[in-house]
Amino acid sequence: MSSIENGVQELIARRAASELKGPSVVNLGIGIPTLVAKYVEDELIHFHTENGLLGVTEVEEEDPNLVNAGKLPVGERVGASFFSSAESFGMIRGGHIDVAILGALQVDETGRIANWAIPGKSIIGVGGAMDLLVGAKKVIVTTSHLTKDGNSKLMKTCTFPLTSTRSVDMIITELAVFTVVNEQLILTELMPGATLEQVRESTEADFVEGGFSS
Amino acid sequence: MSSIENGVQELIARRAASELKGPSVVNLGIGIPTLVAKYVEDELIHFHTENGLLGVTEVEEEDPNLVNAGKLPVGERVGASFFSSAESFGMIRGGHIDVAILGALQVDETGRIANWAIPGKSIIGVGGAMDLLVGAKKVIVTTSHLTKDGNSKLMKTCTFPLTSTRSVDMIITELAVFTVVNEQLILTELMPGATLEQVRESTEADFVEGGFSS
Amino acid sequence: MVGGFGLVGAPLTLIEGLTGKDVDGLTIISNNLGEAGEGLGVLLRQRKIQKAIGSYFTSNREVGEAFQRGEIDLQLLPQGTLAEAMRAGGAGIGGFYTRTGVGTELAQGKEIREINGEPYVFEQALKADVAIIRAHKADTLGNLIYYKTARNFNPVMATAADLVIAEVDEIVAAGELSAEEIVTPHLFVDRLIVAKKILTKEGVIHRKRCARVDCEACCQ
Amino acid sequence: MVGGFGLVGAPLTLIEGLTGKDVDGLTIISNNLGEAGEGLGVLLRQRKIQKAIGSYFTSNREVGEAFQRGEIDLQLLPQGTLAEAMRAGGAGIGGFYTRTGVGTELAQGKEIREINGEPYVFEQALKADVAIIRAHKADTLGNLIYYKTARNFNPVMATAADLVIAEVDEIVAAGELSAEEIVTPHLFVDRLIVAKKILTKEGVIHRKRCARVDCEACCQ
Repeated sequence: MSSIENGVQELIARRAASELKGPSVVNLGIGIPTLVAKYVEDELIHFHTENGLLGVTEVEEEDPNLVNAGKLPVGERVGASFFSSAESFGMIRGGHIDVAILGALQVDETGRIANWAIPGKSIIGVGGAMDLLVGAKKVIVTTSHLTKDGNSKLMKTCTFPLTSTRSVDMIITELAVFTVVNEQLILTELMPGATLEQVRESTEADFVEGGFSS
Repeated sequence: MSSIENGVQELIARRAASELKGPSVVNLGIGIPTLVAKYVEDELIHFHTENGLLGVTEVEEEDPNLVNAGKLPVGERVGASFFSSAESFGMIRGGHIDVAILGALQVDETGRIANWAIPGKSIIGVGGAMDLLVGAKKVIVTTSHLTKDGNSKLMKTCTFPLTSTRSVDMIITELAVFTVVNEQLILTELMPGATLEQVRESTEADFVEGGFSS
Repeated sequence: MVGGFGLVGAPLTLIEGLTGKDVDGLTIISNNLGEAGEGLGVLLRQRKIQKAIGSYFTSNREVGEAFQRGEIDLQLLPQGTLAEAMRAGGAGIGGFYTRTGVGTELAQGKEIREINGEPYVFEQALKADVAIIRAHKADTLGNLIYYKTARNFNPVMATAADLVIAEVDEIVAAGELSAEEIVTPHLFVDRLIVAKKILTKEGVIHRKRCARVDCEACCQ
Repeated sequence: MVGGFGLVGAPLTLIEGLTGKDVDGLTIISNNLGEAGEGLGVLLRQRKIQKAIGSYFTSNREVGEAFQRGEIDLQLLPQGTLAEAMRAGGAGIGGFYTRTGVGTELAQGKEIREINGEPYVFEQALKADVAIIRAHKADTLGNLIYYKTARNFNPVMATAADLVIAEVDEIVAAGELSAEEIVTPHLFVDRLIVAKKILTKEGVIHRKRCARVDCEACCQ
């Protein structure tokens, strides 16, 4: 990964972190979402990972049997607890997770996302994404604004299979922050260095320009 | 309770105990079934109580928070474990209990029982009986042969509401032991002091006289 | 929802608090309604309970009497179905199929479905606005562990209500409960109080001090 | 059923045993099929697996390749639905309704039912003939406790198979595990072995001796 890509990811992760307020329980997906944790200092924010841990923290001493959902080594904070996958998804589906931060391959203009399958490739993995989308009280998507080919990930309609019929609540890219209200994307913020023109050019989806600050 | 009644109950409980072989997990109902435990010496027999304990044993020091399903104080044996009601009934419904020993108000001639409600009285309690009947691999009924009014509890048809459509496997009274095969009662044993005549007179249900010993 | 199997594992202090409150028309989801004049039995006498959902009201004879006088609605479920319905409610399951109760009066009017050749009855999930539960120890984050058979319905109720208030013997520092032994992770728990009314061999008693060595700090 | 989340909490010794056995046409229920050439990935290469039911086969790229060559059937479930289906199987629940997956390709052909105004999809319970699982310690009765996130699917699989074989780091005397901390009560467990193949920071290694002080007694 180039250091520019890296910088973009850290920028997005930092912005997502600032969205979190304690007390809350937050589940972080694989990729950019995982980076969010290091920008959070509020002790009232607890990280949940669906493979069975509430109280994820940065790894101190690597333990092959202490990992997050991305199978990366993590640590456990004071007051953490372990539980089975069945209990963990009971927490997710049952509405006990305040915020899920997820990656996406595509977002449509109603705020629905596709993040688990690509047509033409065998569909062989879904993981916990569908559960998080139906269960988490608030869903934040963190993603690069464009694909590697330079196409907008914020599209009129997803061409990849949807992960859920539920619209997410917020989309954070390196260019902008959108909130989703009544299945409509509202541009609420330009990211540092980004211009409105740039966002308009890079976004296929229709969006409303909210009263945003840049 | 008179000492005769008492003696009858102990007789039935002792006979039921002799039916148990380890390794097995046994759930004991309220009343006569509770008495069964004290006649069991096989350490490979573990008693389960649906309020959340595997490894019930006789009470040593009374603890108000260590009780069986009849809310009577019990003890916990070495290697016991505690769990919630949801987990406990998962064990029962899921087929993890080898034997349930239950009381009955009535048994019909196909071996189905009624033990939770009396017509004309408000139906306000069922407890775990229905779960045990669908879930336990083997169900043994222990009951006095006659009601207090001298009527047979082993009837052609139950007049009280059924607890389950499942036939039990064995019925033990102070007069006889019946096994239930293909929804038919088979008299397999006379209890000490009982005669075939007595059993015939005291049993309204049709039964087959098996090759029994007395 | 109110935890406990009879009085064992019932949040007696919180129930007492409720008896002193000006509330009525309550729907109570609990295995029993306490005993006559004890635990939820007090709320029953106060006629604050409009409806009760449980499995074994027989343990308080006054429930049947109130039911016959038309003072209370009762919904009876097999005990395993009651526990499972709460678990479903807490785990985001809308409903489930169980063989328990099929062919009995308790399945009347309910949907029957054949699965792998066996009949099952459909049961809906149960949720509550508030659960009051009893645990043994809490840490300051709200993680809970239980004591022996006082566990019963408490952990599952902790998952199935919008507001969960736990009454405990002792509140310890975060980290004092092992991460492997915590039964109810803190995300389920909203409020904690220390028990003042407890079940003993001699019956239900009030205690002025709680079980903590530094009791003064927590109980005035 | 085979426990584990990837290789974490997978019963590597038992899986290795299976790779040496003359079996084929296996249906494997497991979150993943290990990694390429590790864990269940070895069974895949041996073409012993006819069908796999899981949620995330992406962690082993050879699964997709085998699928495209038509060598293996795959049934994909959302991870929570997979876990819940096993729990249902173990708890005597025939099937359940979840909102997860509604409106997506994974709900195609499945029954949708409205409950309290929300659409839910029906999912059937999962059971297995055999479950091989990984735990941390067992006592001589077969009670189990787990280690950190190596717990994952293991406790729920322990409930959902006719024969349950657990691979553990250590077997201790009954009574050494606290009655309150046992996660899998012994009634679920049929056989125990001590792990010889374990996951370390350096990858999967064989160890000659197990973790017991009196290792000679248990490992030849």
